[in-house]
Amino acid sequence: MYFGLSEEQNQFQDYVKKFLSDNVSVDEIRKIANGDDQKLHDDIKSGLMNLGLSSLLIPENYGGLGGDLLSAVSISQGLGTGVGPISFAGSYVMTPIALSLGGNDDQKDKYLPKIASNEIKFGVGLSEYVAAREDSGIELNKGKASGKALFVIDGDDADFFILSDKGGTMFIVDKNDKGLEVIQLTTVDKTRLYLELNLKNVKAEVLQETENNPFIIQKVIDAGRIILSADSLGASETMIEKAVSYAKERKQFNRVIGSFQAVKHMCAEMAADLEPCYAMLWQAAHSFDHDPDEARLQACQAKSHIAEVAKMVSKKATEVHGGMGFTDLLGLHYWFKRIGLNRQILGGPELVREEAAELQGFNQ
Amino acid sequence: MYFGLSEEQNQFQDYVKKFLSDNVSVDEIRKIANGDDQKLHDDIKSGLMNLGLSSLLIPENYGGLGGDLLSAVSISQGLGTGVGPISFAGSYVMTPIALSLGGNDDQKDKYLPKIASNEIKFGVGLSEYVAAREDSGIELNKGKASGKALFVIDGDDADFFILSDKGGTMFIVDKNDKGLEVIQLTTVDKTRLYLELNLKNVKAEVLQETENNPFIIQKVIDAGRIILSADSLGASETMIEKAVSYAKERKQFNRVIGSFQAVKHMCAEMAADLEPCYAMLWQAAHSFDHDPDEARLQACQAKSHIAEVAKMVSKKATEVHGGMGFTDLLGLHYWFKRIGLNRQILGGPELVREEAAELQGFNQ
Amino acid sequence: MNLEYGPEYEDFRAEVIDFCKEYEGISFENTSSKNVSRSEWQKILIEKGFIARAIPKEYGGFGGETDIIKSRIIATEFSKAKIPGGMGGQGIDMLVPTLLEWGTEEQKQQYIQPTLHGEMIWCQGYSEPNAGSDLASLQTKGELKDGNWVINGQKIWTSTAQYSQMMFCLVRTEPQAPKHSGISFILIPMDTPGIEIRPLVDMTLNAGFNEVFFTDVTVPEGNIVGKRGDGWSVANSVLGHERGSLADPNATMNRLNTLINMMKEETIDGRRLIDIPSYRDRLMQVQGKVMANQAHSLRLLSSKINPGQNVKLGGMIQKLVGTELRHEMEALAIDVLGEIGTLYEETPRLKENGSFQFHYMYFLGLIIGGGTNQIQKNIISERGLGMPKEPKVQEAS
Amino acid sequence: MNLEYGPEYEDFRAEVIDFCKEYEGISFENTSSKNVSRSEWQKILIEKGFIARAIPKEYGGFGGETDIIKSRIIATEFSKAKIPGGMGGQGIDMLVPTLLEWGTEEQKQQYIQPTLHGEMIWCQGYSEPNAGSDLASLQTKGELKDGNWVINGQKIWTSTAQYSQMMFCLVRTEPQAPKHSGISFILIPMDTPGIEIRPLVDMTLNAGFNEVFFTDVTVPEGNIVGKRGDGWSVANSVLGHERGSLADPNATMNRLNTLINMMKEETIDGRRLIDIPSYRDRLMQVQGKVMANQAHSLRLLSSKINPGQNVKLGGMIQKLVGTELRHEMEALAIDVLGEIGTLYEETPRLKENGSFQFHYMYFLGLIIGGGTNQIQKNIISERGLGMPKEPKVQEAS
Repeated sequence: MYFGLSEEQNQFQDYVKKFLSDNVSVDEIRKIANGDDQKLHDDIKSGLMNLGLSSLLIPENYGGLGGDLLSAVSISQGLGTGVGPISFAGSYVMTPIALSLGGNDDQKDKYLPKIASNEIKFGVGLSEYVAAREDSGIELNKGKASGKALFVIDGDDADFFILSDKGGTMFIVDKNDKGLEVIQLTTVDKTRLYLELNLKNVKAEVLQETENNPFIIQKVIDAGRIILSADSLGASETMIEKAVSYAKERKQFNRVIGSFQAVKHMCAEMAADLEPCYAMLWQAAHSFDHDPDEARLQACQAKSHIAEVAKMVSKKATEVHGGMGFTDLLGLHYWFKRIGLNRQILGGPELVREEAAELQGFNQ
Repeated sequence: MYFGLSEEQNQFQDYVKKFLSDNVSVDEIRKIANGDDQKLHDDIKSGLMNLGLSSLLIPENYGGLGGDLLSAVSISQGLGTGVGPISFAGSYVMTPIALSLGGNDDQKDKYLPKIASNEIKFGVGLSEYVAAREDSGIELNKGKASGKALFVIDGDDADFFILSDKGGTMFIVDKNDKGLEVIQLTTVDKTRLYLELNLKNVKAEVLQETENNPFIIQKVIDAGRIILSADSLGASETMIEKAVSYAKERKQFNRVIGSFQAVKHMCAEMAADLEPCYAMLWQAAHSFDHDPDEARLQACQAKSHIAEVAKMVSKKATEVHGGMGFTDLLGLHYWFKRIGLNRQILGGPELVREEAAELQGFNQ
Repeated sequence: MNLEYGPEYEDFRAEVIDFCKEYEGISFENTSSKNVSRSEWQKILIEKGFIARAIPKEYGGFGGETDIIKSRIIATEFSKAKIPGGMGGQGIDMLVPTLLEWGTEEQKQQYIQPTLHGEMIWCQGYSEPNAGSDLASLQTKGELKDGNWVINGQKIWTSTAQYSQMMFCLVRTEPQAPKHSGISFILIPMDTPGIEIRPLVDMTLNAGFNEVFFTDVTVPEGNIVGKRGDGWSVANSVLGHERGSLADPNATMNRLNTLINMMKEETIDGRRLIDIPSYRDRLMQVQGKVMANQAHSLRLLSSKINPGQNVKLGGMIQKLVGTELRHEMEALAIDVLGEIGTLYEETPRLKENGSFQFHYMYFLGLIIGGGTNQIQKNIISERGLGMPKEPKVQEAS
Repeated sequence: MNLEYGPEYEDFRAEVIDFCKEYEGISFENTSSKNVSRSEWQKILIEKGFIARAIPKEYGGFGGETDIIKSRIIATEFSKAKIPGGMGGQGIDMLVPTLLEWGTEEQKQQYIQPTLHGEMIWCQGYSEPNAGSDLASLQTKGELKDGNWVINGQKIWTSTAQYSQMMFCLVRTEPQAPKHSGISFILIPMDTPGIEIRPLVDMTLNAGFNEVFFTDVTVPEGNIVGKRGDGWSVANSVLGHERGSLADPNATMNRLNTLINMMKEETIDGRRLIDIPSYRDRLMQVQGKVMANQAHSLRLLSSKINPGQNVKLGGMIQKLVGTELRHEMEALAIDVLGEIGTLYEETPRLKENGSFQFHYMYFLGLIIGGGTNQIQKNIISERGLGMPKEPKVQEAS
């Protein structure tokens, strides 16, 4: 019996952390966030891709590593610690799972190897299936898709997008389809790009297994929620570390502020609330891989609970930094904002809690 | 412009506080709670009644003081500070308001003067109108009432009860009616008595103005909620005072514990959250007296918000007392439990918040 | 309890309403036909006694008495009629009262009137990178040489430094003295050579603050307010005048209404946000807190005009409670908007100009700034509840 | 990640299941046909190695090795089959491991076996009215006179004092030494003259604790465990063995299920409580925390059996998080029951025997007891996060 990340998973995570700490300091993050240095961003992306992120969840017979979701969680935690400015949850987790479970053999042959080899890239827009806001939502009609996908994740450099209609039928559209308008959104989190898509009779390549089978889209969403939670967990871990080390250095009133009980207790509260989140998250991923009956509830609860804890951490860690936490000088806000984004994507806490209740038959 | 209790109201409150601090120490509370000394309890009751509690809200032309709800709030705050073991919200606030607004002239003549002079006493059971639990609820049929009233307040020594049917028609029943079974309940709060009533064809004297006019029962409930909130506010005030003074005396690690930042901040948080509750409560009472359009929302919000703050105070103040707070030795738990009771009576926070939302047309 | 101001104030209100009618549509924009300069407008308001009410006539004020109810009536009616109020800023709100208390006659003559008229803008030089919560440990150094103060060091969190003609600044002039008694309060023209201003970007991505660096900045000896080493007392009298506006209850109520309207308009799967019970319950919780704070501000107002009504503790909690409440409220707005709540700056689909995200962060800044809420809790427990101070420690271990 | 225990443990599980079948229906009640005494049952369990597993045979134990997974399997299967487990209590859980580490051969011989067999019950004498969080400041005095310890003073929070044959007690024997090194660990028969036990009623109205007063209580010199002045170290090794059971995650999960079932049965205006969205959302929040803690306890178990898996910080937070969570959960149960949630003791309409109110208060006691959660936060920040200790203060001002 062993409950935790495997040695291999820890190692993989360490590679990611090391790459980020060696190559992506706050200065680099700031340049990327400001859009000041596209080359830098491209270099970082390819450096991270060289670690094998794109092939991790692609089955071995399609040229991938055939990893499981827990492995992806270990990577996502690592990316979160350094607010890695790269696509992951959508392009390299939700997409391979969607294609593996929902695609036919032709589709798998066509896309999976090229994702693994990083020749093509997917963005993912399933927000409307979770909770359609404003005028969003897509209708499929005779192989053509029309409507709006409001919040597409991992859309930078995407060649294709995976979207869904209201019933959960997922399909692929080509970025170059002339009926497709791609609108760039700006959020508080500039480490990752988010898009709106406007579709007018765009050719939709349906993932056949997903027709009349919402189980698959839910599985894809479960995976996305778990991976986003891992990202917030990693970001929270870093925020606590930064707060603790700042508190050990910064002096006021002839004392390091970390010797004040108020500061110590804020740090203790952060640590106490975050610590059980690791196990919660790993268990959710493990269930996703091995115990599907439990997975969806665990994914919802991990998404909600970790979002709440991470929000608290992002606030308290900033407070511990005092005025410095509020400035751009230390760049702490990149973690704060990343946590803020992950919280809302694929369902904020109230929405996923209600889904958790529904799963258990609690609301009639 | 003057926002606050008047000099007269403060004085009245001080009389109550002084009576309680002079006559009702924790030892007396304990005896009363344990039911060990009926005479003591009777003496305290009559001492408090001598201050004029029973006549406060009775109109002057019926032999009362013609006071307003804000005056009653000032008394209730005072009773809360010393967990005064006496009926108030039901017998001397809700009842006179119910009779004044809902009774016909005969009924007012019959009951109001005798309440003022303390010859008769009413218990009040409107819980079913707010939220009927289990098999409770009363049906009126040709002047006869049948059913159950689950949680009647101020029922000790009551000669009559004011109850209501599901539509909000209020009526009086006589304690001696042979169809009426009176069942004593035991709650955590032993400073006041709560009853269940079981009615089988009991003669019901309807308060005529309340038929087809739920405005009146709502007004009575508003008043009850405001008065119960005042009681919790007073109890919270005392819990903070006790915590602060305990923290100034108790030493651990060669320091008074009140010099530890963790303890200081707990006290500061209690004070910061409680302080605005005074104004909120007084404003709700003032609106009840002078600005009926605002009163119901303010009563709901005061009930909910003060309940939440008082709950937090009851926990933190106990924690500041350490192990002593958990024992019966200091009797701190009488305040803790009184706050616990007031929270639930006439609607817990979630229920009254939902009512507040309804009032504003927020839930369709 | 009496929420009426009384007939004499209702007369005053009528006067204010007339004034508002007279100046309806007034604007500082060049394009407006009712254009007026900021400075002219200040003069008009002073003449009516609507601002600078208690400042003596000889220094450019109205020469009357402070009247907090009149101020409130003015604020209310101006707001209703959309008439611009008087200027604020650190010169008018903080420096002027300080000079009245501590300044020499010459300083009063020289600075107050142009400041009141909006012709002289001030910034404040207090905090330093290593003197935040512990402000009295500030290290910017002032040496008296040949009848001039020569100042070296660095200030931070200086808002409006770029637009200011003058700074009032805390400088350590007596390095041998205990830390609170070694500080002087010195007035520095911002065009003095040796001053460098660097904008300080914050998490909202605005540069609302600056760092200001001093290299041999030289100002006349007479620019000191109060005596050498009195600076801490001088500055604290200023703090006393600082606006309690960090989390103005009326602004909070307006934001709540914005939030409520948004929740009635926006939808999930066609359902209004306000119809989603878990969101609605959070909204009601926030509303309860807002109502409590609204009422509390009336109680505080009352305590200011009714001698003997003591709400000392109630005044101390305002910053703590108000800033946390606003932060919570903006967070709720973001949450109910979901992904759309994360949008910021120039972008399609943005709601309310991104102000929910802006204020969510900005109020976190206010929770930290102006004495972090941890410091506020120290103050409440020590000064409000009479609890003992943290034992002093000589040197960090 | 591997949640299987492996085949050898599944064999052990089968063995346990067989045992459970054999003893199905066993009971300590005289009325039962399968009656067995507590002490006999202890012996049976020891013989199978189900308890006292790592305690040497010569002291009455099984003489094997600790196996935390086997313990877990036993607990799980016993619980399923409703077979009573071994006895707990401060003798078995705390004193026995201490004696094994610190006791003389004679002490081990004398005390361990009867304790294991349930024939000798122990209570703990640590806390004093003026030594709570600051336990090391305890003042109960022990003087060596004529080969005996003469003990005077008072202990508090002593559970089971009335039923115990023995107490292990911390006593100040070296008043001149620094506070941590002046304490000795002494074993006291509870029938010694001069001991008075007063039940201590707590807010739940139970008397689960006692005060114990010592007046010239005299016990032989040899009743000390460890050396004079070693008591603090001896006691701390005991604390290390204390059960992490203050807020057992399985118990927490069971309570959650009780709460959920109650919310499905009880109604407001005919509507199930669980169908009221604001209650349901709170329930889901609590469920999320429970699930996190369940998973966390598996991670901790894993760290105990997999050398090199370091979950140090994770172990420190258990008490803080677990007690607050239980308190919160019981509070939710009370809230959803409304007025009915306030019922307590013998009364009509009582739900679940009043256990929601009982635990709401009891877990507030546990938040305070055993090192208040404020002390826990000190420990987490200092030992877990490496933050500096509170600077020491000589004397309170």
